[in-house]
Amino acid sequence: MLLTRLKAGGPAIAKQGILVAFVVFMIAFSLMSDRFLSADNIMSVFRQSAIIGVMALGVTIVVIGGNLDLSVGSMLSFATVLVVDLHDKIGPELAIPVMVLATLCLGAINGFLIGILRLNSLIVTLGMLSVIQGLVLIYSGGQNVDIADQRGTWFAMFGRGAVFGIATPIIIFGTLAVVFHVIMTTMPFGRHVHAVGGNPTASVFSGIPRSRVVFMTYLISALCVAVAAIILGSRVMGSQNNVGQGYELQVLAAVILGGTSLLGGSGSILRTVLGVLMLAFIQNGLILMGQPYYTQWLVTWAVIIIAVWLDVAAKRGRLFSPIA
Amino acid sequence: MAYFYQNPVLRWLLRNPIWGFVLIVFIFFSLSSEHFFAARNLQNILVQTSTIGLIALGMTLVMINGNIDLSVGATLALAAAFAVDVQSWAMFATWGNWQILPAVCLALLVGIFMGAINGFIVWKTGVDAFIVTLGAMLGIRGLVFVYTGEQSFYAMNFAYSDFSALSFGPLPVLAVIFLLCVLIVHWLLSRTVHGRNTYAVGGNREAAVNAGIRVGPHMMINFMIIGFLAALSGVLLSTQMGAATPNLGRDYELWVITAVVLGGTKLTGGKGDIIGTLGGVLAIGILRNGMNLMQVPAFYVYVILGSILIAVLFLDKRFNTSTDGGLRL
Amino acid sequence: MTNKMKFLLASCSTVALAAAASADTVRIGITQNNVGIDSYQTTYEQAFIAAAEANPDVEVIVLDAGGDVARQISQVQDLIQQNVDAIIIWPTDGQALVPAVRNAHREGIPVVVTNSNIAEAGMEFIAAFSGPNNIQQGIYSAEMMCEALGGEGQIVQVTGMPGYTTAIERQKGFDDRLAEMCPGVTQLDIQPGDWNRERAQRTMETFLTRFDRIDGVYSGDDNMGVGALNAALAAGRAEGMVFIGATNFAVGYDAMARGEYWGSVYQSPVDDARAALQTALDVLAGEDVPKLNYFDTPKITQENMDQFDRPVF
Amino acid sequence: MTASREPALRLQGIVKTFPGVRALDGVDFEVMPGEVHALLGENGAGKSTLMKVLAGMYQPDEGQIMIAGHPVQMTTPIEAKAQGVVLIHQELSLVPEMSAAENIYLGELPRKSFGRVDWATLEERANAILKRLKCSFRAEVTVANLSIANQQMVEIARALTVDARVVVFDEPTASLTDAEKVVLFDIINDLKARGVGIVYISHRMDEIFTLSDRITVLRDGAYRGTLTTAVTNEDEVTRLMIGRSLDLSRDEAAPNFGKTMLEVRNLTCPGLFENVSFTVRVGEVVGFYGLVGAGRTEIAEALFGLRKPDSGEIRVDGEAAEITSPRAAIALGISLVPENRKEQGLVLQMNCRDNMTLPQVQALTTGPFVAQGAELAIFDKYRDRLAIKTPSWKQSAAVLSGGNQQKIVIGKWLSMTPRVLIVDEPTRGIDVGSKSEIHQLLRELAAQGYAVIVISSEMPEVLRVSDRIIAMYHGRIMREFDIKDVTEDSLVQAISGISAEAVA
Repeated sequence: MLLTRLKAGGPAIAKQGILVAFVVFMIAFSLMSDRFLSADNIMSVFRQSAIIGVMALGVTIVVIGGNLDLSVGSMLSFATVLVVDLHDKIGPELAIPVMVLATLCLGAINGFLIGILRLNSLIVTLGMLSVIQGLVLIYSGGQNVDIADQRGTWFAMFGRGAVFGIATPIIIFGTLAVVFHVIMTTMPFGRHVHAVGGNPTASVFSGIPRSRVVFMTYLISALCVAVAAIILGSRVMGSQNNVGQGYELQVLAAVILGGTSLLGGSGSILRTVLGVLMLAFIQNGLILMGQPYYTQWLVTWAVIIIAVWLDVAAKRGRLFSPIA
Repeated sequence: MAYFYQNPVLRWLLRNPIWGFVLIVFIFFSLSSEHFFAARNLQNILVQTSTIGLIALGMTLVMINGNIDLSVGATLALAAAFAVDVQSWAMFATWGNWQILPAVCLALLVGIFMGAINGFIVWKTGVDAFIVTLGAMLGIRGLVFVYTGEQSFYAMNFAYSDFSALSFGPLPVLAVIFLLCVLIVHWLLSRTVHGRNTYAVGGNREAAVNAGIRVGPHMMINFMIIGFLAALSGVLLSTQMGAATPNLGRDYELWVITAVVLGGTKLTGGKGDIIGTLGGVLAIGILRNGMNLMQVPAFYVYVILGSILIAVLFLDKRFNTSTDGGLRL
Repeated sequence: MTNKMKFLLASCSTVALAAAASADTVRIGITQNNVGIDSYQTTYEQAFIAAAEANPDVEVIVLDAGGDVARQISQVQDLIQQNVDAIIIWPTDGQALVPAVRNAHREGIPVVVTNSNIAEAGMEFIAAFSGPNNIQQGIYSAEMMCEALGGEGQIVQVTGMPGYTTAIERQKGFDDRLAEMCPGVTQLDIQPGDWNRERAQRTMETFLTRFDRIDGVYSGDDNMGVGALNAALAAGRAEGMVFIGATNFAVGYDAMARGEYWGSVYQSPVDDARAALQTALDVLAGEDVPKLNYFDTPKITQENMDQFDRPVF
Repeated sequence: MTASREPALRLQGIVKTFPGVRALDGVDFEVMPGEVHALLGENGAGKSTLMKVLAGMYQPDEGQIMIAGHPVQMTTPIEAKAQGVVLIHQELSLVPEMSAAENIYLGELPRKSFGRVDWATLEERANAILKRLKCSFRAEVTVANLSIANQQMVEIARALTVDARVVVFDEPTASLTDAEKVVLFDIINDLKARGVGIVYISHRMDEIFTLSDRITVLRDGAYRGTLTTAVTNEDEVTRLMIGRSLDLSRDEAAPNFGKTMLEVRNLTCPGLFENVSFTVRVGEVVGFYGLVGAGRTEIAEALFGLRKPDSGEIRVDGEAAEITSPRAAIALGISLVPENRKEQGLVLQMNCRDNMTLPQVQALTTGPFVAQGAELAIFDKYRDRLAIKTPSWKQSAAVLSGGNQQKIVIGKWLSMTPRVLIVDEPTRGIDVGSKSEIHQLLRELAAQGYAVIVISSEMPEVLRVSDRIIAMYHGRIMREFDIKDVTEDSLVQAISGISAEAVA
């Protein structure tokens, strides 16, 4: 019986609900489409998932710290429009730092409102989602921005370049994932984030600067958005004002799929990477199979619930919730 | 100051700060736009508010339960699609205007059903409602596209869209339905056993379980209520359009949550009421309407609405919480 | 609060478009689809305001529905409430606006529909339509595709945001005409790009993995078309691939100049906006205006592109 | 007492297993009408599981439940209640936003047609019950506005809504003041006089001996015997509970006090405590004794930088200290083992090692990385020293027993090698065995040269561990006792404010 096996034999497997689901999907897709497991396709999915992936790394850290960040979507629009617009005005070597600073400012506002003033993160970032969207539109006047010389600029290397045959976005995503994984698992800051998310009161009683830690998580999230914006801007060489619209939910879905608890205090960067890849492969696999795009939404629905369900079930040791 | 606390009206406003805000923006727009304070415009505000407002009523129940429902926008679209499409089914072809009846009923049932699915999953799996309904938000939108085949449906029968133009005396029929639902849900929440249990389940889940309240089915019922209200909202919206579009209701969940939170309902559950929620939806409705009339550019509307949300949250925190007893946590 | 009010007032005054009200001033309200979602709509709005400012007898109220049908309906209600002389609507959805248009019609306020047309059922309630013929644009694109491929080949299509009229009409025009004119060209698959260059790029990347041979790509607008082109360039497969778009954007124009992009449909938001305002004014002046006023949206290809100005958006 | 000699409730051979654990192993238990039957056992002995079986929250795998001689099946708390078995929970299970009346009748609000609540009946009945309990508040009041003690009364009032045969009190006095305890005991005696069987669970020996008629002891999920209160004593009960006898005497080696490590002068935080002055020397344990709300915890919070005092001075090792945050306090060598280990002491989902090193993780680094080896060394050291029972450092703190959790928290602060160690309610909710271990530990720490402050509401505890006792009442220090001079009477008087004039 699944129930007993969950408890007794297979917690190692059941706790990796996402990994199981991932493998099942990979096998299923590769049976249905011979293109699916080709090196080209896998590379292409990795490259496509880099933007959402980089953002998901930051959001994972915010969520482990016990908060949410719904503003990353419009922040991405903001950062991309800014870096692309400034590229031709002041050159990429200045545009990038200016954009990063501006994005960090937005992160700092989030961090101030949530970390220092202790306002509810869901509502604050929901408000910021709207505010930042407005700011982008005001900044650009609603116009698309484009980089004129798309071939000549070294800015192209972030989204289009490759090192040793591996596309730069993948390298950036991979490097950041490893860096953040190391930070979260082996550095004092990571420990602090886990503690603050797990029990904010107890962490204050342990002398952890709770406000500063939460503030930092939002700065990190903003930094990730800035990096994602560089990849996106360089890949597209232009930007629309709503380019990041709806990304916040895709990012959150990936983080949730990775088993990070919305209650805070637990979660893993590497599993978030798995969540990101899972969503990207679902999307890619279904298109390869010639399914209409909306089937991916239906499949995502089922996958999110089943993966999180297995996760929760493994933790409580029984499949169904005990509540009557 | 003593007077301030004794005056019942002021005391009430202190407990429902959002109504103070509604009052302020109402006066502000009345003074600054000649078109604002007119019977027709006030009717418009009520009608415009009803879409978000109906869902917000259900969201209040779900949020007092300590849950959340992000799938309401998609449910709204699905119900609207059913309401419009079923009318044209061949089996009802000879029913005349009565063909609207089975269509509306089916649409409402679909809403209840979607709510039941969410509620059932939350109940049985124990997965957080945020995650369950985030998934459903994608999935149900997918169902809408499967059902509609990406096309808009439109009602052949103009009687359907004429319905929204009806009015009872000075009140448009949509406003009447909305206000009626406000009364019913308010009654449900404050006067009935189910309503009181809603506070118990959100305020102290363990206590509710120990007291023998069947928490799972209880939450499921509230999800069905919000499903019903989202569907009703979808049906009414489709009568305004005489049509249903697959993208209907996108982002509505965010506005609904905003309105409910503005109305003083806590995301953590156990606290909130319909009077506050009504204030919350009116605040958003009046702001939108007023800014339209004053021609505030769309770009600035985003900034203003977002800032107001954060500001209200900040003020609420300032004046309404002192739970940590002065500890520097 | 007071600060906020000041801010409100300040931001309003910056866009105060109203000329001093005089007896023969006409007030026209416009509700647009989704300004800011792309440059076309933004440029349209600017052109519309500029055109209105140039005419001292016109006062305009400019609203934006943000892509939300319900909000657009309430904006129409608000405009009726303000008793404007005419309403211009850029429908977020051709079907869903019919009752709102009908209401305006009943109140005796003439409605001009701009850019994308209202559904058949609403035609009797509008004074006129002014804008491009999106179905015709789809047909043009199909013809260009057919011509470029010489009647043989395999193509893919990247469409706009699913469920939106413009996307649906262009796809319909293209699909029907292609099947009719070029039975030798097969469409491998159709997937949405959501009017978004990055998403179109992703969609195209998946197409490229999936299909070994793609001879042509039709995109619902040039913004997405350039995204698809970027994907093909990155994969090293752009050579010989035919890219056809619609709504020629500056990036598309430039790509055409470089010879990477085959053709598109030239559609000027400035013309679009001016035509809409002029149609409304004509209606108000009591002139006999035809129901359908399509402004010209010619084919633009590498051959004839020097006859067109580079688009400003 | 009633004439019937049939037990009001009888459990026979109850077995309850959870995956991997046999929580109850053939437990027998009975309570007669009009009897107070105390149920004792260390944490984890199976008391709560037994209670949940009684209250219909768990189904036993084997065994029989009989009420008034009839076997019954109780599958929900409501059914249990209908059978006349009512459980009063240890942790308050009230809904803060609802009225007292609604809380009293939670789950069974009187109905009218259309599912409406019958408010008139509800409030009439609830007020009648509150009156019986001699409560001073009305049933219409929202529970969030009531004091903890009054909330406890609401909880008790719930038991009286039905014609209860058996009422189970689970640690009812944990948050009550002495005066409130008296009211509670009156109520229990009143119920008893009316023939209700009472099951009374508590860790407090004195209460059990005051109240109960019989005592049943559980250990490791098994029944260990029933004693008649009148003919037994604490030693016998304790031996049954922990399987050995406890050494409650303190070692009387002459204490050796060093320099003054902490000096507090006129510390004031209006409404919480005023003009508090005291000193703590190296090698000394100072006990703070007083009622709940006397301001003891608040002083500790001020010393630890969690609360900003209005005025006053704090000196650590002779130097004036400005303590604005726990970090500052930690830097000064002050440690606080807080009152509520689950909310304030531990990050429950974190593993034991990480919990223990949490305050110093920033310092425990090699380069930018946490030195996990050093962490593990600290953990091993304090695990051995405090005899913490955990299979591995990887175990999350959530699954440990209360006593072991508390030891983790103590270990966490000991590992900081503080100059001043403040321990707030060190043994709350901990079983007798661990309790005495912790008491011994506190004595040892003082002997090793720590300056220790112990805050406690339990008189035996302060008497056992302290060298000096500071008695507080309403935010003021009433009296300071040397352990040699203290008597129980004088302590009780000091903390009840009776000797206020005498000292002032």
